[in-house]
Amino acid sequence: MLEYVDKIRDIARRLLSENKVDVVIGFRQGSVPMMSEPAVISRPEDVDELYWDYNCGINLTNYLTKRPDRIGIVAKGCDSRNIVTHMVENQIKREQLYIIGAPCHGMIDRSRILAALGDQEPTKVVVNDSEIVVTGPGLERKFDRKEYLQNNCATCIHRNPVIYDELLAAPVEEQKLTNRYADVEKIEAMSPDDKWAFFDKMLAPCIRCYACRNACPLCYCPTCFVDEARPQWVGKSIDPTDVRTFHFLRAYHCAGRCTDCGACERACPVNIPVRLLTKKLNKDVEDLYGFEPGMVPDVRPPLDVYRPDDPGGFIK
Amino acid sequence: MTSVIIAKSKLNDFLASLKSGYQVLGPIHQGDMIAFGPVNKVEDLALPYSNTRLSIKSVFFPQSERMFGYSLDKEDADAGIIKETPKEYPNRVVFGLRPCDAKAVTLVDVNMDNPQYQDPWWVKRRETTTLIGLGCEHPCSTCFCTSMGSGPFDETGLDVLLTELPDAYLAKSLTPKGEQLLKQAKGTDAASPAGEKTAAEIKTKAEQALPKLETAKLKDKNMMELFNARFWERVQFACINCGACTFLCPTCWCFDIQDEVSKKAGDRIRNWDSCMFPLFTLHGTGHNPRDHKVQRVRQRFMHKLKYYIDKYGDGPACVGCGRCVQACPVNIDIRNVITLMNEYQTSAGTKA
Amino acid sequence: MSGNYYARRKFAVMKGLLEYMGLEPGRLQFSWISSAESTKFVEVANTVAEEVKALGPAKHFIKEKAEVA
Amino acid sequence: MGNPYLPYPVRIDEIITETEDKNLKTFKFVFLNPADEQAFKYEPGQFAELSIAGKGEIPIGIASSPTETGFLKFTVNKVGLVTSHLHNMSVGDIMGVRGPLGNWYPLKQLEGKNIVIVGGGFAFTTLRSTIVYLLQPENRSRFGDITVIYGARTPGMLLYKDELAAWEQRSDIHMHITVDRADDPTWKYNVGFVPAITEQKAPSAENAVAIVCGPPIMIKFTQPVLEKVGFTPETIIMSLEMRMKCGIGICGRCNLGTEYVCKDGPVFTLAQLNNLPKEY
Repeated sequence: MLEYVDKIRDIARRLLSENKVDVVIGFRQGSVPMMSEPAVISRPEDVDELYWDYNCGINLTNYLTKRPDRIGIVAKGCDSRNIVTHMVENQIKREQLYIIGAPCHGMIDRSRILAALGDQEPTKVVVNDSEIVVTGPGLERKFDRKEYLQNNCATCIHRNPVIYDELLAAPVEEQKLTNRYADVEKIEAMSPDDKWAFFDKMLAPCIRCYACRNACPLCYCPTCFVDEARPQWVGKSIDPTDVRTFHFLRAYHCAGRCTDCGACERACPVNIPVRLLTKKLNKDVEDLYGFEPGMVPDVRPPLDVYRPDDPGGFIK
Repeated sequence: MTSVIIAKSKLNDFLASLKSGYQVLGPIHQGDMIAFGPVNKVEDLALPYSNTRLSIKSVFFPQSERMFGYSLDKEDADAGIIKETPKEYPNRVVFGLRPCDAKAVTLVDVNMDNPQYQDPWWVKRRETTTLIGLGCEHPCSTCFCTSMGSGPFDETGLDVLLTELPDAYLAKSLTPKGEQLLKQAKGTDAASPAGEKTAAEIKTKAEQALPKLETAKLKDKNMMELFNARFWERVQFACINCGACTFLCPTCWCFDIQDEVSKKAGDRIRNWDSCMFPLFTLHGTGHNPRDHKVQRVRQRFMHKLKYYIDKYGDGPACVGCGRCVQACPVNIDIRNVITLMNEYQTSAGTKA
Repeated sequence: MSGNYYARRKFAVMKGLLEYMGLEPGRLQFSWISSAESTKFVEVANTVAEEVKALGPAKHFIKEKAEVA
Repeated sequence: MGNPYLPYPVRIDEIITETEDKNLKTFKFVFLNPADEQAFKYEPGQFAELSIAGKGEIPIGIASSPTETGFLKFTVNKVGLVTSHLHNMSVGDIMGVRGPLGNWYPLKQLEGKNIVIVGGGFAFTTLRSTIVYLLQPENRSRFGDITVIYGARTPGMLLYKDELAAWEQRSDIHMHITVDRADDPTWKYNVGFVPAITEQKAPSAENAVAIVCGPPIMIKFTQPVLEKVGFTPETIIMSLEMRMKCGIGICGRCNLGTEYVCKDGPVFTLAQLNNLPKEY
């Protein structure tokens, strides 16, 4: 995807110098391997700061919420779906945006690669179509790129932007997957006690830093339920019930809206696979209402509408 | 003070003898991460290791801690009276923490244990905990400890410093607490001059391998000019206002106090808090003096790199452990911010 | 009336997530009962009470004293 | 080692509803343990954390004066969780007070000077403490002229009405009470905003300091008036409000640059504030 870099810069330069947009939002090259920094550029002479590689897993739609200006934004498939969601939810207007669509090859999973390296530290990571080449002091390892995609990218079926003004390259071939929910199904098959124990263990490292919530473009409420004091819905300590309540409600607020962009999981500083919660909701919303979030700009989200013949077997 | 050798083959004897007088904590594997946890034998230790994901601070300052308890039962004569929660403070030793973390603890001491007020839980745990540091022969690429007044073999805050030699650890006691621990421990042998020489060489090599960030100019900058600098807008853009940096940071000490009630009794609990959260400074009236992200991001960096220096004539309140550099989801790199601040042109002096 | 339909969707996914997280099936139940259906109300209340009793005391999402240091 | 987070147990001895909107009540507390009162030595301008088991704590300026013994008084505006709960409590109820906290008005250093006190709304509490302290016979002679300008929205919103009336009768204190508007035809004092009345009364800055406490908007417009009549940033003293938790400079949230409002403040001269970030 490195070939996108020059194109992004060219487009950004053109948009800014022709005064088509006020700013361009994209990524700056990371200061450490397998990271990148969201950046906003407002002068044509600064466009060379923009960069693109396999580490642009943060969802840039997060930076659009309620912006008043005209914005050029680089968008992967998932980002573009969140832009749609933002438009549907009145967080941004289509007219304000110039969407630079990035057909995506999938982002690489930094935390899984670091875990695989044990305690060896990579100082350089080069990614090509097939391999991730990791080097560091006394370290040289190669990983199969497809095996080390972010989990959400591995099961992504919308790598191409669903909405854009310009594409950085021809659309990539979408993945044909037989089952994108194997991880969820594995949990669904457990007994209630095993499920409870599984999530107890999964959530134990949580430090309530809210990186998962804050990395999510869907989480833009002026006051989040965890911050409400009157009434206080959930305690603020790391008591396991409070931690679980937070994660349950955070996920539930994303129901019918989540594009599985993976920003939450990528942001977590203690490697909690928080997507296992949102993905269950995605699966149910797909099964029950045939809905995939962020695909069409003028369709209300599934929990904001109903059909009289919706499945209702669970109601006595 | 004194130095002894602990042969790697005798490390189990050493740890076993510590266990008779102390609870022993050390870096252990916890899922994908390395964290401080109970250690019974060498095999429990995650050695070799770079650093723990979370810093040492929770050993003295748990993320959530019960401060007080009370009854709310009207029948109870003590209803409504807030009382100290009894706690135990066993003697503990932390084996193998990194010197930057120990240095950080001394920076937090300035806040928690000052001439006017002493945080009783912090002070008690500090008194009853002995710190055996493990020098860093191979610092990470994100480490910049020597730039921040610490170093891979910094002795500040440690009671004992270990240097790993090919088949042994050279253990140097640095305080009476450390001296006593080494005296009572088993598995130690007299240090040889050759061992000490090797250790000194390892130290120099590690120090030289670390990058050097310039920080000398921070203390002479004008605080208000730095505060008003335009670069904060650029620094803050990517920030998502999560608390990852502050919670992983060994020198971030902010906390919140909450009352929690269960049936007819309750607890007053303190929890780590973060200057990244809007709620941190929100007034009851709805007014928020740090309403904007840029104000919160600036507060974090200014506190560590300017306010602390100006207030205490010490610091900065950063030890260069690099945790925030590694964990920030959006790659805001404190090293870049330090350079921006250090290079910013202001008129001299902190006061106008 | 339409509120019931909206709620049905919200409850459907909420129930799914709660049970996925380990809440025992049967602990959380929904029913549509109009103000005129007093008999149904009694029946449902009795059934739910029996089923929940059979499950025993709730142990999930119940916070007693905070489990902290 | 005392635990600085642990409140002293107190009993609510009296509750006075101060204002017509009933949002301001004065609570008089008596220490359960007499020794605690000895430990609680305070100066006008300091505050304390009012501590309610099950609800939390709230920092409130001490409205009583150290010259009044046997009790503490706090006037509390009903805004949040803790203050709302406090407003529903009754005489005889047990709660906690933690303090005294923060610095104070530097009255000892101001001996021999004329004192101008400017207050607005419910921020008059520590100013009441100050006035009671200054008027105490053995203290009064140590200070020059005392001028008070105090305003509220309406006559019914003034705090400590009986005391204000009593002070009005005295010759050793110049009272200028004002209200933004008065529908009451018997209102016999000033009508107008505090900055306007300050300008009109033009207290002399000669050998004087001004102690200003009130809502931000009042401070914003009073400050230039005071400067116009000759007060300097060094002779304008203010008290700040901030969100606080620990009250002892440890929990980290109430700083303005290097200064913790709870420990290094809440009292600052304007000169000090001019060199600090305006994050209040």
